[in-house]
Amino acid sequence: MATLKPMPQATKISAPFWQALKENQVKIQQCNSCDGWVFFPRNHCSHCLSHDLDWKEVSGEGTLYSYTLTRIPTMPEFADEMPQALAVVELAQGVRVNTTLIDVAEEDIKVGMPVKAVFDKVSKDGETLLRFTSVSNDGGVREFKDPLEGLERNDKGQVQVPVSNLAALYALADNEFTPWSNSIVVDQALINAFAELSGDDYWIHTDPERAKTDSPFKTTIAHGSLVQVLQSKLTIALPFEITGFQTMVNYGSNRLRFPAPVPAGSVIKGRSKVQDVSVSHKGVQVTLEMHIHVEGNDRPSVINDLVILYR
Amino acid sequence: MATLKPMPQATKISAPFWQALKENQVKIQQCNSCDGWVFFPRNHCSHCLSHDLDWKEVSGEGTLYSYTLTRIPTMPEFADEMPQALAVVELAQGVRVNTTLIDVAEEDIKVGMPVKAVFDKVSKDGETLLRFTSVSNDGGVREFKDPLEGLERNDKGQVQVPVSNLAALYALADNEFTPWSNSIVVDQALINAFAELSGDDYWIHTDPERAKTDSPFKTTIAHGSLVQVLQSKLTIALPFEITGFQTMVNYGSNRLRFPAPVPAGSVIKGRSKVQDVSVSHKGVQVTLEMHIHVEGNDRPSVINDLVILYR
Amino acid sequence: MGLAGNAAIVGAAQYKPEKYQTAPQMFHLEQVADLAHQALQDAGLHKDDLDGLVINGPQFHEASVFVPAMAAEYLGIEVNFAEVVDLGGCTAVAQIWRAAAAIEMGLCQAVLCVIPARMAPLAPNEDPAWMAQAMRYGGHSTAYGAPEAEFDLPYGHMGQNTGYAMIAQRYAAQYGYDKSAMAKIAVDQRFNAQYHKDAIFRGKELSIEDVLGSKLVADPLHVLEIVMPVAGGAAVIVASKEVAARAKKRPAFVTGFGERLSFKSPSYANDMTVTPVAEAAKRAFGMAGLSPKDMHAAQIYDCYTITVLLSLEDAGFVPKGEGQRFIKEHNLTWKGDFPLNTHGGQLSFGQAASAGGFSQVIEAFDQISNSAQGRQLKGCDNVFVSGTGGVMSEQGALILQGG
Amino acid sequence: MGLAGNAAIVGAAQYKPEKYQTAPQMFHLEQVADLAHQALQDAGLHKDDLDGLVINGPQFHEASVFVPAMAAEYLGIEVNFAEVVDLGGCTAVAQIWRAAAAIEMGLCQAVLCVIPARMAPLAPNEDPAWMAQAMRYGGHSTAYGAPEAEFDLPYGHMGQNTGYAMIAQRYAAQYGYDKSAMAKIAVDQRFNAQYHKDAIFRGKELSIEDVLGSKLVADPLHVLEIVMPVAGGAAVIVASKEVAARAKKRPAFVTGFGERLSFKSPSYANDMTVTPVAEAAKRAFGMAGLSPKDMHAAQIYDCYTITVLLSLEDAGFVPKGEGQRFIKEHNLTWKGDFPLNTHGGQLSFGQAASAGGFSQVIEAFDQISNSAQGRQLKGCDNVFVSGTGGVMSEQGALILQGG
Repeated sequence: MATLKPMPQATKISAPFWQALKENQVKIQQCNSCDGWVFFPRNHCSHCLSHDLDWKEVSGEGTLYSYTLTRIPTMPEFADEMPQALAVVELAQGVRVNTTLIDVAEEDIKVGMPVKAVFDKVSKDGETLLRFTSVSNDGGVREFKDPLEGLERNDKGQVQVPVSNLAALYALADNEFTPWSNSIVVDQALINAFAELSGDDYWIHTDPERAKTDSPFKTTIAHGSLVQVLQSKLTIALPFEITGFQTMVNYGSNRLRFPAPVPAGSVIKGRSKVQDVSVSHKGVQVTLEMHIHVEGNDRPSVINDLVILYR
Repeated sequence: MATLKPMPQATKISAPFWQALKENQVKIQQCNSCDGWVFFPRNHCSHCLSHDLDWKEVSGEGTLYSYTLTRIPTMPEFADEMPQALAVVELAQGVRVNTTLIDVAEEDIKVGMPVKAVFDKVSKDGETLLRFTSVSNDGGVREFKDPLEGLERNDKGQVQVPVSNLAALYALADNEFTPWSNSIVVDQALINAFAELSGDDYWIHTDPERAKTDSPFKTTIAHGSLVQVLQSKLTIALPFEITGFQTMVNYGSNRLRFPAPVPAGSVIKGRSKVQDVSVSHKGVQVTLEMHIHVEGNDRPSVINDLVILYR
Repeated sequence: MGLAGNAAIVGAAQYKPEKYQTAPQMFHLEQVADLAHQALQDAGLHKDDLDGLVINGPQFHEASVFVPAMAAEYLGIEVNFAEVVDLGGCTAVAQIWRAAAAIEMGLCQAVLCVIPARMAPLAPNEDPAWMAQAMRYGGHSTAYGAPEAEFDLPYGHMGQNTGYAMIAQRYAAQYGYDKSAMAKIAVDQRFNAQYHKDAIFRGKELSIEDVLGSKLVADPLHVLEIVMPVAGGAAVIVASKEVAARAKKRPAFVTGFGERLSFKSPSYANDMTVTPVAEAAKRAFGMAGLSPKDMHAAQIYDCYTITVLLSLEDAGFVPKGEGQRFIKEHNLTWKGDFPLNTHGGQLSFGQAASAGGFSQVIEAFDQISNSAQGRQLKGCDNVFVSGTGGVMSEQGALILQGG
Repeated sequence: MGLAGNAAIVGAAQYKPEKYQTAPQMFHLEQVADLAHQALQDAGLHKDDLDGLVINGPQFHEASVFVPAMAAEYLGIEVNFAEVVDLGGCTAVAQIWRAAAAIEMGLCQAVLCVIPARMAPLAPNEDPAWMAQAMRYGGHSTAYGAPEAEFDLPYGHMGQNTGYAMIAQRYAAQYGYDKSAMAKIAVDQRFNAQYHKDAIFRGKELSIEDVLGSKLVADPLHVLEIVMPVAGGAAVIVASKEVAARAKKRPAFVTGFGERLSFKSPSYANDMTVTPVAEAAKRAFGMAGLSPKDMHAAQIYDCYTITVLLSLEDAGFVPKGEGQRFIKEHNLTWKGDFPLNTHGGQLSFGQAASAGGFSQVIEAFDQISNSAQGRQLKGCDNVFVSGTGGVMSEQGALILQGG
């Protein structure tokens, strides 16, 4: 899932920390040589440089060492959390952690207050950030809230995403393909019609006899651009509809590829996914990655990254 | 023109040097405060830091301070000059210049030999590098040798560029469009045929009555992808043909844009240019930038960067 | 131990702070040569006197590696000391003591310290977007494996503002927080800026109400307590006693210095409210054989008002926790009883990236050499200068004395 | 003037040189901590003894700016001297004397000098192509306005090979050129490498015919006269006399040093055949009160055979123009009468980027501290070490003495 916000990239060294958070545990390293606690994760002890470290589960309790409330977002992507209570928490083991304090009213935030860990699920995949809250609050887990949840649906069942809801827009770019579309047949008659219309009557498309002997495919194949334009006949059930824009412009394609041939008579079907959502002064740009396959072929015959600009 | 080799990018400071070379002159800076000569160009004297510098034409004569013959190219792109005689020349004014020595036999190159400037025209636009040769040689100018010159032509008059001739391939990327193609009419019948074939029968393309009132264009317009595929009917006289490859693959498009509408009944025409040539382990990739315009409209209706891979 | 006081600042040059949008664009090499020229003229020295070079390493436009070699070649000088410094806002102070040390060790007789901080022109085909992209994370590294990329950015911790704000909050919890005292730092400095012809906020006076009424950025810091980044750049010539004797101006001898780097993120400090300048200043005063009360002016690095408060305390000008009272009880302007940042500080003079730290160094030199024009202090012989990089991560101190 | 000889190398660590393809990939921070750990163990010291840090500035993987702060925080140390060096192959030598100077000035008692030079792991979505792209111009800057981009690259001048080749050609024209003498440098060093367990060319002996029969790269340099880049990295601990007294090994005191930077491209040198090490070595010997004939070994930076020839002459081991004769008349191996690069030199030990210069420093320490195992010299008290960056652009010299 694309998110608005910078996400941690675990390394070989830090992976146990992030994995533990996924499992709703706080694990930090302790040195077997000097008993010192180590944070952030390292391959050596930050007290004595020993390499003999073990991961230990800790309670996740600590105190608020300091904090600030951001009145201007540190990045535009954090606008939805405003004001963020950026915090430094000192765990009971003495190490400090940069984090955010959540679910505490501004007037209740006090340096020195006891706090406890909240495992904040920030993606559908369970990626977890370590946040903190007051010990008087409930619960140690904040479940992932799909930004698409609670949005209205139209009569086709598509979730209605206002172009102003950046978090929801980013959530669309989830790398999951739609279900397959309907199937259509690309027969020689269709190929011939396209050859006539476009003017591309190269024998490899139009001469079945010659193709039998001369073509590496041993049969005629459809023009790549024919298969490309047939996407209009493939009904792809996008799970969302973007709303609230002034204009929608089909910007074209960022990438158009024809990785596999479509022999005459093939049955094709398609699916797509949201590849990217980006916001600029031009508006909101959504890139749909459209794949058209010959049925039974894992390799797509058309890859078309369609760019649509909303403003 | 794209070239194989890194080219100098003149700055505000150095521009007079490069401009002088174009005019077959060597100009270097002299300080009015201390009379010192300055090279490479600066905004201050390299002897006394004075800003009072003037550009002076000098003879371009000097001596060979040192040199080496490269037996392995310093970059693959210099393979055609092998062995390069990389040289340092000390001009009569005492400043030294990194350069190449040309047209001197290996055994005749001697540290200390007198040399003189050669203005080497390295592009059609007159971009000039300052090389040196023995004073016993003729001529101070080496004219630009078009890498395409001397190559054979086919019966259509297209220059035959072997895929192995990198310099010639790079020379194709010259940012000049071909002449316009033939013109064709995009009438409602063609639009309707495409609508049926592709399945995209949106009213903006197919319903002239409704378009009159509801469309911002006040008439129906062709599908962008229709205009795109009509490129097959536009005969574009590319001035070259690439030869000597095993396979040619139409890779697809790197960028497909529809910047302007094509109202029904428009006459369209096209042209193209070589946008880029690049070489990788995959082969030689040529990107053709295809533009299709409605006659009379400066803004293209289709921009299609077609990628063709030769190997 | 330390310096004997045989090296001095003898000349300086500094571009007038300007907004990036309107400032001239110059290559960094070009700025280095131009600033060197101006600083040498200020000193009355010649390029050939130079035999040492200290330059900023990172963020040099024309090269990311071999920066000293490229710059020395461009200047046409050969040097016995080729130094880069990578200490953010502490770089200027760090450059000066390194130059003085090289001189006292006998390596050099005159060292150019320089930081270009105007933007370089873009190449004809260069996309300015890369710059915006590079600045997106406020200077935080986004490299794979960088602890700040992995453990700070995902939570919104980035840039400098929030780090300084958290230090201020911790201070407030331990010692109390007097908003108007903090605002007074900015106000008194703004007063000073009215007397410096190059200050970016010259002509714009300021009141405590203005500061406290300005936008809150991150509690408790208001926008008028935070420096404005500007285009600029500066050079300083440090020379031996012998060379100083033939320089035009009264030299400012470097008689003490200290440097301390304690962390990158203040979150990992032993105590967030005890800043590295404590160790740096202690060493500097000890080396010079002087104490804070011997100072005739303090030029204290002021990226934020909180930086000034903590530096005053930790450098020993006032006991811990009493800084705010001290600020209210004293007139901090050049006319007052505790002249602080007499050029306006970076808050009112402008912060030209890491060259901003030179504004404090050069103001100290201006005061000592009697070049401070309308804001000249009387009998200004001893000046304390501090530098601060990162989020009080690395700090330096200088004691400069008229000779 | 200069050093009093009160600081010493007390410990060191160095990764075995390995080909990039097969070497472990580690973050640079991780390497810094690992190398520091090993070097401290070698010295018998503890991390908390460290109060100074000297690190390579450019080409640090996890950050391009605030490198010392990031590294110190990672190590968990606070320092009074936070230094970066940007002198290419001269960086190791330059780090050592800076550390020694900081110690003698009383800033520090133990300084970590470190250069990580293994590759960092790529992020899961990172394209390794950027690295190839970045290396395309052989380290030459391609920035708009960089003189080398504008006046060198278009002609094919790039990287190091051709610059060194042109220096050799000029030398040949002035003093004559004896190919077999030059090859003998590589051959004698290869002999030494057979006795170092970590040398990359251990087990591969070499003859003069092999060298002269190897591929000519740029006249007159053959491929076997040119170093092979490898993955590696090194750390050295420099400490005060007091700390050295409790270290495990015999310390190598830094009694002399010099540094000289003369140009970026040797084309702009006053005289291409008189290299900056001349000034650097003169200062180093003068400071130590010794002369070349007092040295028991010479560890001379050897990116190319020509570098060794010129350094021998310019550092004063042999008069100008007589180096080739000297080489033929002497056995340069550790068994010979003029022990040179007793670890094999970088030519046969391997060049781990700018950490390669540490191989010479560490070999000097190994010989002085009696840790050179099978290649141990007898009574090795005084060692000369040189460092060379760029195309002989910047050079440094150290005199190390057993205490």
